[in-house]
Amino acid sequence: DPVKIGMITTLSGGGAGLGIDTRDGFMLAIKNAGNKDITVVTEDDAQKPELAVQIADKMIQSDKVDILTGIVWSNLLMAVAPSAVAQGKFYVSTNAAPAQLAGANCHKLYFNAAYQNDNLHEAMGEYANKGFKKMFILAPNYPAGKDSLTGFKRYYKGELAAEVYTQVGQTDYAAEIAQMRASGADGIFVFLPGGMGIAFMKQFAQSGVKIPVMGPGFSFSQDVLPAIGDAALGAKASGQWAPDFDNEASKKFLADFQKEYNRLPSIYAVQAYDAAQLILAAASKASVSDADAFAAELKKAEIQSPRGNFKFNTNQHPIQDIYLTEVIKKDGVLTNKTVEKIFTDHGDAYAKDCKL
Amino acid sequence: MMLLQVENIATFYGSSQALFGVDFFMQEGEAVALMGRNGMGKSTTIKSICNLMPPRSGRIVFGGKPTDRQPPHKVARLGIGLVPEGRRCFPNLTVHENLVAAARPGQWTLERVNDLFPRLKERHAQMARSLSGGEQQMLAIGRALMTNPRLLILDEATEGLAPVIRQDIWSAIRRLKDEGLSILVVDKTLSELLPVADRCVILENGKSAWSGKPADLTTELQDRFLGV
Amino acid sequence: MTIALALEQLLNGIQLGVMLFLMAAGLTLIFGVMGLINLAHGSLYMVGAFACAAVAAWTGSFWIGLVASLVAAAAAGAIVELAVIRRLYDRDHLDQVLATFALILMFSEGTRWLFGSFPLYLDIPPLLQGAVALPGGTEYPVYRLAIIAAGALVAFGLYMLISRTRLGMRIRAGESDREMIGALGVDIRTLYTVVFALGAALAGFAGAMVGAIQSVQVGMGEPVLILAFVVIVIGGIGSIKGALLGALLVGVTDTMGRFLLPKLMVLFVPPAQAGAIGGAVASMLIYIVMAIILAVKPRGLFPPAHA
Amino acid sequence: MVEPILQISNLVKNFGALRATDGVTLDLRPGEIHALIGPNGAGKSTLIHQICGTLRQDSGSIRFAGQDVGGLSVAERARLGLGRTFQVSSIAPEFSALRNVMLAAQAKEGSSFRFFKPVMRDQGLIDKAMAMLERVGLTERARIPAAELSHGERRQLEIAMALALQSKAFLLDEPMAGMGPEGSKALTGFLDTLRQEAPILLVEHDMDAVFALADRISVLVYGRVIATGTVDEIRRDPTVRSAYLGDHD
Amino acid sequence: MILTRENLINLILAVALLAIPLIANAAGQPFYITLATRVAILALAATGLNLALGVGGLVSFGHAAFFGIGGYVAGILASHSFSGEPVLFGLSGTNQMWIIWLVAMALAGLVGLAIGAISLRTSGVYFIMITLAFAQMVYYFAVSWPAYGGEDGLSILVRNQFPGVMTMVPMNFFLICYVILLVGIALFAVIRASRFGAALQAARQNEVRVATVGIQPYRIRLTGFVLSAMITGLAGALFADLNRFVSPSMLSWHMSGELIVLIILGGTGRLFGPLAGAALYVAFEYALGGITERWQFFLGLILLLVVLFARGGLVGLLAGKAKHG
Ligand SMILES: Nc1ncnc2c1ncn2[C@@H]1O[C@H](COP(=O)(O)OP(=O)(O)OP(=O)(O)O)[C@@H](O)[C@H]1O
Ligand SMILES: Nc1ncnc2c1ncn2[C@@H]1O[C@H](COP(=O)(O)OP(=O)(O)OP(=O)(O)O)[C@@H](O)[C@H]1O
Ligand SMILES: [Mg+2]
Ligand SMILES: [Mg+2]
Repeated sequence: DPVKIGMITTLSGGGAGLGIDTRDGFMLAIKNAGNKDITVVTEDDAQKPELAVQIADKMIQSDKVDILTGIVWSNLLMAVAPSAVAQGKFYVSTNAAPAQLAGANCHKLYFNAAYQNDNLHEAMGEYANKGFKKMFILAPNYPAGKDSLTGFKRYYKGELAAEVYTQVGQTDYAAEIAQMRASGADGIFVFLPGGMGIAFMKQFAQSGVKIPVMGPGFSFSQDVLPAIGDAALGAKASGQWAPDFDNEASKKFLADFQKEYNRLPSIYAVQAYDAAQLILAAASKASVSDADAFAAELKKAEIQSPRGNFKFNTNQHPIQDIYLTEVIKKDGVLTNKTVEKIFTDHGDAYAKDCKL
Repeated sequence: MMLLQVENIATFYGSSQALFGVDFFMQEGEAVALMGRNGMGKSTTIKSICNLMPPRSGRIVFGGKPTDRQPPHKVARLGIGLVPEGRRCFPNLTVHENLVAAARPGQWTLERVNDLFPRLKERHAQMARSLSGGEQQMLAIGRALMTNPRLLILDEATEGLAPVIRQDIWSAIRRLKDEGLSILVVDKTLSELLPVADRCVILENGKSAWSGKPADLTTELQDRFLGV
Repeated sequence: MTIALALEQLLNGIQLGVMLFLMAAGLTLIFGVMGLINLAHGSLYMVGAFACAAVAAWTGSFWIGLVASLVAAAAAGAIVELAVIRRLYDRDHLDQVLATFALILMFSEGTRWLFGSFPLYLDIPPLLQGAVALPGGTEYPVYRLAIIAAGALVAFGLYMLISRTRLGMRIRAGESDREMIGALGVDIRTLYTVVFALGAALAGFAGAMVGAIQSVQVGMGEPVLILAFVVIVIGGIGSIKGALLGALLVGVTDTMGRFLLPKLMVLFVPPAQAGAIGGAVASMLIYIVMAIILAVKPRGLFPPAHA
Repeated sequence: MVEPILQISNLVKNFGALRATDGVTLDLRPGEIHALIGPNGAGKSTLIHQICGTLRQDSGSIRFAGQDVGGLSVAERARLGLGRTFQVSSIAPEFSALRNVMLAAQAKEGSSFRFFKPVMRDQGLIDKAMAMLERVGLTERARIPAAELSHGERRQLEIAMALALQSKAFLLDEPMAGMGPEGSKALTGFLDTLRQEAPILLVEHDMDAVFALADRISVLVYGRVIATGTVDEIRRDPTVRSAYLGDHD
Repeated sequence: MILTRENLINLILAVALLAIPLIANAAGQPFYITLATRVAILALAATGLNLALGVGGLVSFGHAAFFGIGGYVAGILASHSFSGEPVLFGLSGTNQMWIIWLVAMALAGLVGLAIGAISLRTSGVYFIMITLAFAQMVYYFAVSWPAYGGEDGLSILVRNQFPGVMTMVPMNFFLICYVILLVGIALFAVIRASRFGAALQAARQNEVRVATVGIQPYRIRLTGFVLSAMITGLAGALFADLNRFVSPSMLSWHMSGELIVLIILGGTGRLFGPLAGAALYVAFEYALGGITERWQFFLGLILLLVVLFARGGLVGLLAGKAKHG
């Protein structure tokens, strides 16, 4: 049966890199499948919630899509997803995964193919237990930032040197770096997405402070690594995937992506690739017009993910393995190397509140 | 030698016409009084000469060169120094800076202007905005002289000036004229204006209505065109 | 909290202030002197950073990149002035807001068109790498000291240009009465193109200098733009001195607020929330300071004599 | 002696080192035109600014209509009945001449906080304003935007606005400036009748007008009143002749 | 009313805004109803700003604050009504639109009073920037205040209710917004033509003159600013109900900028300028977004061409110079 997918993602402005990787990863899977029944319409949300809402309305009302996907940012997702699922449309998230939609407010038609926002931070908390006695943790002062530090603290058992919240969009971190220097911490965990992370890492490298830095995977993902440069070398991060994964699906994905787009994919591309695979898998078994059947097929999640093990939890968020990665330089290119597995079959803390 | 020819110009403010055919000339070294009642187009004529308000038809030739299609600063550089209605000193500059900003090389220098108007020297560091009206008028004249013009145009030369100062200004104008500077002047006080002028041009309703020697400007004509 | 840390933070505040000043300098020049609200100033900052990053990557030299940033931003500024801004001097601020708002959209999207969507790499030149020991024992990045020096130079140069040279006088004269300065034979149009290009070059310079320790990406100019506006308004529009002191005030307030407020909040709220609430207040702090200053001194701290 | 309507005592205003008004004492009595003359920069406009409140005096007092107004705002003084014109015309340029005068008439009536009735349907207000325009001879130009009026016409408009305020006293800063001989003559005649309505403090450099109109003249030099007297007294005063009049007449 | 060219254009605009969703409804294209609703709401917000900016010359770069406050009032009251927890001092939330509107206007007006009281001491560019600063304060407050979603925003699960109307039906909600817009525009017209309006306009043209006829410009402006904030606040509440979502992005300086853009695009100070501007802007955004990924570039280009070559905005272009009586 035909399936119409509406992809709303960020294709212009400062955050466009993430959206473009999302779109490209998604389309790669669609193209590989060669399924004529699947159509995708894509539009740019310019990282503005109001615009995302408008596009969602249009896709639902005019284009009559069955499934929405592609949003990168939590705040845009919160603007679109609850009302979309309330109107009987599926939403399959390729990245944003706010806690609000993972617990009591989970929904039969809402799936998240990426993770739950807290996962990667939890993994770093777990990792920090080995060998770090006093951590300095830092995140921007907004919900995702607070979730991040909460996630970290959920697993980290050591002492906290300080817990600092910075301004959203802050570009200068001298004041925080001075505090790090003075804090006596033996490790630093930062959650600073996008440009904030780039600025922080560059400034940290110049500061002469020599404390190991760690963070969630996307702080050192392929979209930002080239911009940070050598300042990122040695940084530890947690992730569900890295380009050196040694499984067939990952190798194929990597090769296909590089062939198609002539660059290294980031984790956003992988997540979107999997989201597309999930939809394709479900569509081959059930008709999207039968929401219950389609949801059931989606939930079975029979795909070959580059990430390896992948299945859905009761709250329709992933259960997956999470690894420790390290930034290295290989053939002159900065990339992530897998070091060890931190969690096996990790779910999230909110699933127990979900009544699905 | 012919210095300025204004040939049948028509000038508009947007869609409303202010000049309907102004026509006169000036010889080098002449002092011409431009006269007329309120709102007859004196200031507009002056703005047209400086190309601040370019005429829509007709022609203006200064020093043998037509001024149409020239930006105002090019026209000014042909040798026109303007003392505008309302003075328009640069309020945010000091007296000194007002003069220096306008300066172009020539016989008029800061010293000579200061000699002409000692009051300006006293106030050289004061912001022009806080000058009294008379001081501003002196500054506006001094500033125009600093550009070393061939033609000095004064719109309302002595408006708002005390009688003593007015005499100073008129004697300064007379001195400038004696040095050979051409002068086009508008003023309300006929008793002071006419003795300085070589010739008068009278505007009525945006048209040249009369021109001739001051001596020929009879009381009857004065009554008719100027309402004296 | 040690004295050394407090001093280091003070230095950080000053340094942030100087960084803001680099950005604000060009803005206050254009804004104060030409009476033009240029929202696209942040875009010129971005142009500078991208030009520097691209050329530095190509030639391998930050310094050539820095020169390129000046050239590119000045050229962009001159083009913008000739094509757009020139028609706006006689209009009210509103039209300027709209036109330069439109320019932001075009610059951002145009830059992405040229350079792609991912942040660019730009690193500090080897000469200015690393940190030096300060008296008191802490280390401080050399590059940040270099920024302070650059800011001081720019401040001095601009001040001299505007207040002491005939060019400066004519520019200021044109600000109050463009028609009149033209009637005195000064080619104010060309003059303004030059000033705009100069302001743009300053923005480009700031973009390149600051870009080396931040993220060179589309949209990077916007947060700084707002801060730069805050700076020049606090300082008094059109005043170079005001911009410098305003920038230092904003820099120090912001840094100290971020540093001290969370500690202060511990006295009032549970420690778990102190960080977040302190951070929240800190992010509003400079705006609060600005509102207080303008409420007391509506024309900023150092209104230029003419405003 | 009648009680003065405006009484200024010992007014001082400094601009930095410059003392622009230096202990000025002056009054304005009902029915009179009191002319204030003096060289350029003597402090006449500064004095007017202080009386109407756009500048605050450094010391001294201003009593108007039996009340100390030294601490009131410009608008409050205007509502008490201080009407003024400016040395450089000050009008609302986009409004027509009529609407400019209507603004003054509306202010006189009190409330500007009426949000519903359209002013241009307010025939009472329009009639009042037209009457004022007629008195200054601007009837023909009533619907022209003020920006398009010539210099002289704007001066007339300013006077019409002051009239519409039905002020108890007028402060006129060089109303003749920019008027042609004809306009000056007309205005002189007009002010002559106006003094019956309210006394006038007249700053003017047009000596013909001053001598024709003034009941009393005060001469301000360097911020000080150096002489006060009738037209004849002032004309004959040798210091006034040298400081101000020159060889006028 | 005389049928001048401008009045004719206004009439056409008003009818077109009503006709488009009616046709779309008949043609089974409900999305265009949503789009028209968006136009109506943005036009209302801009009409509010137009009172301060177009009539009073108060270029507020912070009206997003009022827009967002209106939005948050709708969101917060609705969420409390849903959860049953009291908002403050035992007052409960509500999902009744008209109560929400009143509260939104009252709160926006109060905040407008506070912001205006301080900002109006300044003028010109300082005013532009201080209003921006206040809006930024509100913005950062909303971003970092956790109770109502912070940066993630706040969803309104079910659109609020209006007695006797099924608000979930797009056409009904459009009609509500359309009527409010017309009332807002009418109010704008009445105020502009009133004595107060005359004083406000005069204060824009010549502040000293207004003071010397005995009117306090500060009070006039403050009143104008508060009225303006209230109208924009009301629009914010409607906007939240349209999207069934509020977030700090309603409070961002981009939003303030967009409101200004709408006004200039349509024609500053013009009665129907905001509507013309909003219609044009939304149409551009929608049409260009469908054509190219680089749509922001072309949107910028079009805006630029409008400022440079269509002085007086769309209405000015079609109707000629404004008359001021
Ligand atoms: N900016 C303007 N816009 C429209 N019309 C104007 C403008 N300035 C002047 N006018 C009109 O042009 C005509 C001529 O005005 P102009 O100022 O040249 O007269 P004038 O002879 O200088 O008068 P005055 O002696 O009062 O200065 C007048 O009718 C006036 O109303
Ligand atoms: N704001 C100010 N700052 C400094 N000096 C000022 C200021 N305002 C006025 N002055 C000075 O005060 C003196 C008096 O000025 P004022 O304008 O009162 O003179 P006036 O008597 O009205 O002269 P005129 O007849 O020329 O208009 C002048 O020397 C002037 O330069
Ligand atoms: Mg004139
Ligand atoms: Mg005076």
